[in-house]
Amino acid sequence: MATDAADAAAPTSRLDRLDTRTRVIVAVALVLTLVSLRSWVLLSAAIVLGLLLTGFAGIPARQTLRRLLHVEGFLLILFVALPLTTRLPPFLEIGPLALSLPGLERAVTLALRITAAALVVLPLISDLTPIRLGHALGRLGLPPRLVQVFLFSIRYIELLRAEARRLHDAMRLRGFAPRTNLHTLKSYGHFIGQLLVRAIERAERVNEAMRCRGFAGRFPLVTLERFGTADVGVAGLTVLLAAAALLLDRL
Amino acid sequence: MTALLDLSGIRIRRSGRLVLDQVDLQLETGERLALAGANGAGKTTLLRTIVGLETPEAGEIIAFGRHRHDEDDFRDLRLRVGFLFQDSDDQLFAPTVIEDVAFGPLNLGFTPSQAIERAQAVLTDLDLLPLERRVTHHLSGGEKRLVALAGVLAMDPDVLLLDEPTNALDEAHLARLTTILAELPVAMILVSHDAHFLATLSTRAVLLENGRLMPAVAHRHQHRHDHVHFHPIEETD
Amino acid sequence: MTALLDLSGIRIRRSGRLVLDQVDLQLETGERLALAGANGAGKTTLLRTIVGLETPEAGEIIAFGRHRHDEDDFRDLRLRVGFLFQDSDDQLFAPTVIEDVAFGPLNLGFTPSQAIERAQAVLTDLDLLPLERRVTHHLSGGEKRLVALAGVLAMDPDVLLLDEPTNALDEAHLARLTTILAELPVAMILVSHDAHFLATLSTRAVLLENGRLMPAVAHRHQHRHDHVHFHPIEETD
Amino acid sequence: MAHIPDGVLSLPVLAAGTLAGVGGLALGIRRLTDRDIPRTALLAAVFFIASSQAFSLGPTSVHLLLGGLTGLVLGWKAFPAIFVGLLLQTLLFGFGGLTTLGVDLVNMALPGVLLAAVVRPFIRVDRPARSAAFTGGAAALAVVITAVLVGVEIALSEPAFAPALGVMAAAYLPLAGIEAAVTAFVTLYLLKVKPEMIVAPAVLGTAI
Ligand SMILES: Nc1ncnc2c1ncn2[C@@H]1O[C@H](COP(=O)(O)OP(=O)(O)OP(=O)(O)O)[C@@H](O)[C@H]1O
Ligand SMILES: Nc1ncnc2c1ncn2[C@@H]1O[C@H](COP(=O)(O)OP(=O)(O)OP(=O)(O)O)[C@@H](O)[C@H]1O
Ligand SMILES: [Mg+2]
Ligand SMILES: [Mg+2]
Repeated sequence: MATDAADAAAPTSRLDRLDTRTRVIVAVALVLTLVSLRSWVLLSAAIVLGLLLTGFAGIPARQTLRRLLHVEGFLLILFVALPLTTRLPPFLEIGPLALSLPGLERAVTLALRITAAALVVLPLISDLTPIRLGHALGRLGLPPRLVQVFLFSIRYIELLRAEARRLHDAMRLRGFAPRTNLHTLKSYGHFIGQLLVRAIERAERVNEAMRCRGFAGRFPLVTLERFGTADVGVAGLTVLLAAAALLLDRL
Repeated sequence: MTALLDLSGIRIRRSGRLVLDQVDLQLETGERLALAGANGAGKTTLLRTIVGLETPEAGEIIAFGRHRHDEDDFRDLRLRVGFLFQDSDDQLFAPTVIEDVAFGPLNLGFTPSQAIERAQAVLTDLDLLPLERRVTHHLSGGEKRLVALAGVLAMDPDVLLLDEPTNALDEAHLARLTTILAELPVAMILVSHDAHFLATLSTRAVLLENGRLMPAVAHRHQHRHDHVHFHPIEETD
Repeated sequence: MTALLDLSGIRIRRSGRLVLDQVDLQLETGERLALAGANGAGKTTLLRTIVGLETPEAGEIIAFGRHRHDEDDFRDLRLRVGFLFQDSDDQLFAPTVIEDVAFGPLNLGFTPSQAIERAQAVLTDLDLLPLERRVTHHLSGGEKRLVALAGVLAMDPDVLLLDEPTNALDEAHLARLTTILAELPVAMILVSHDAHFLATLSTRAVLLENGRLMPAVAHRHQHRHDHVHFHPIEETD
Repeated sequence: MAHIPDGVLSLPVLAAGTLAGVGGLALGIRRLTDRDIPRTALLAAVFFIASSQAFSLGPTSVHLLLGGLTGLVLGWKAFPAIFVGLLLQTLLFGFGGLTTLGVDLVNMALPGVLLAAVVRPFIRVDRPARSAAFTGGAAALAVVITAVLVGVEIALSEPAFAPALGVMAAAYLPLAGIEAAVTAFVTLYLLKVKPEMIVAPAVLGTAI
């Protein structure tokens, strides 16, 4: 009965056969490998691998694109500023701006690396539901209290959104429209404060109601997942890939 | 004289289910309309539609002689229609009673001191002035209900929508609320499961059933009936 | 035969104010005790104390023959005492109705399929089976109330604490609830502002006033009174 | 912008950050009792929702970090709360990275926790204006320190970036202003309604 609205809505991926723990650990291992790579060829190969994996997992292209856009957004500021401002030898000078070749080179490396990392991580974890991840974290040995906080906060997100919606309705009904004045700022302050207080009290009462129905403070972490042959295979493959990539990179 | 509110052919679906179907509703000046209906009939949904919190699939809303379609229209409408929520906790959000009641007038463009003055006037009318400095969050259920009503009345609305105003009120508070509402010269729609409260106040009634709204009458069975109070045993005769 | 619940000398302070002072309360097998009192009198606080959600400054709680002090004692107690909260939104937290009702049985150690079966049986009893797959936070106010009650009854409690169970219920559901409760062979404490509901069901009454609990009787004024229903106009004679 | 994606930081920086993050988490979890779980989880949810709701500010859009507020309400327990919030963001939105979780956690939790500890003794129910000024200032400073931490970490990983970081840090200043205002008003609200949420118990005792 560990189902959840979020769980029910989750698409199933072909990677579902793997234990969630394997997926998390493989993702971390692959990213750590990528961070150590400098060769553009290897990084490009990793991007191709990531794309293949994304295809295999059946992740819609739109989702992939959205994810990449977000990551590259981070890069954009650096990318614009970097080749222009770095103190490395200049490559091209336009007035006060000096475009430097090594700067550009590093920026490209970084772009490749970030893209590859995003593409590798996406198929491995993006379709995991929060509840599943919570259970996997518990089985990976994270402290039970931390796992409890994680599982509870998933439930509270919807609760909080509903409270926020109702409060916002109430404000609109009394003619509130945001403007740039003190009344607006103050109203938002009250809104957030009220939301916090209400939500905390609500959360505590929900927790009490659960305890009143025999809840002993622990979600049973039942799962049907097993660490099976597929997991051993994938883990082995990951180690081989990482070792090979690191070796080739040093050549 | 046209109706204050005129809804026609309203159809609303909520999470896929048809809740209101072909609903027509008029509210005239000075009317106190009882809106009856079973649990889940769609009474709250209908009130929310009037102030533009729900978007109908079909139908027309005319209020104060103007068609209302988009958020801008409804923003204007909400300045003249006061809505008391089914749950007062959803409605009160300023830290103190006086700030909460003054919130509406501030949105109407009153200066802070005018808004406070207006709020105090309303609190005085409702006999709530002693609560002025209290923290809204620490009021009892009945007090919250009355303060929420004050917040709505402070905007001097032309129409009141009251969603189960009697919920959780004890007998003394209930009597007080009934008196206040009976004296207000404002058109209103009353939702309540307390048939007696509705019959006492309303000038006309409609019943919501199977997504349809139909005219209704309060059907009174005149019969012997007990009126029950609880008294400590010592006090009993 | 000892009392199921036996509270003595309970004193509770909430945010500094003394809410309950020297409260004694017994509940015997088969009793249906009405707990009356004005808004803010401390009725909810008293029920919360019984299940260990409030910690008294002074006093003793004995339940089912055992002293109850710490969280462990109360955890055990809560498996036998069902508490219907005043606000159903606090009580419903599983995504769908059936999951919510099955939550208690699961905590009692039922297997998932037994729990579902038990939940369905209770929903059938309350005539709520059509709601089974609905999302709990999309229910109407009255529907939420009934589903919350189903969740409590699914645990097959020995004692029921019902905090304003009639709130937001329409007349049909109110009648149904009254019948169900009248037939349940379980001791219960009933809080409600509906004096009539209390008088109909209860076998004994107490009144909470100024932090003190005193025995009370339902005082009935026999007088002519209307019983009001709303009917569509077509159906009226 | 405070979320660093996978692949930017070098291994030594990642290792140091992760270690510090785990340390903070351990401290926070040690203080986490059964009763604290709902409150902590709720602030994790607040943190998550605040950061998923970007509002536009001039040409760019920003979202609140709420590090200062979280630190005020939770103290060291802000670490588990923010960790959970970050984990959910990675999972549901793809904000930030998986390997950078520890670093991001330190960036967002540490300034708030430390500054809150500094200003908490000055928060008093009977001095609302002063208290709000302190918490607002702490919130703004927490944002700036977060920005500086992000900058230093990137510069250590990729020295070539160092000069670009001034530009980035400047982008945080408006956000610092907004966080200060919001935190100050929330402080005023909480002092009136539920002071025990942000006032040190000893101070509360003397003030009431
Ligand atoms: N937020 C929501 N999302 C989806 N469906 C909803 C939502 N709220 C209510 N509903 C559904 O819409 C229908 C009408 O609900 P509404 O709240 O309008 O009823 P009501 O007449 O006010 O009932 P009550 O007397 O119990 O308050 C119900 O079937 C309910 O399940
Ligand atoms: N969470 C809280 N924190 C502090 N004080 C509270 C809290 N809840 C209630 N109180 C106070 O405790 C007193 C008793 O409240 P309680 O909710 O027990 O009353 P009640 O008899 O159930 O009233 P009602 O009929 O309105 O539900 C009230 O004065 C109230 O202001
Ligand atoms: Mg309703
Ligand atoms: Mg109560």
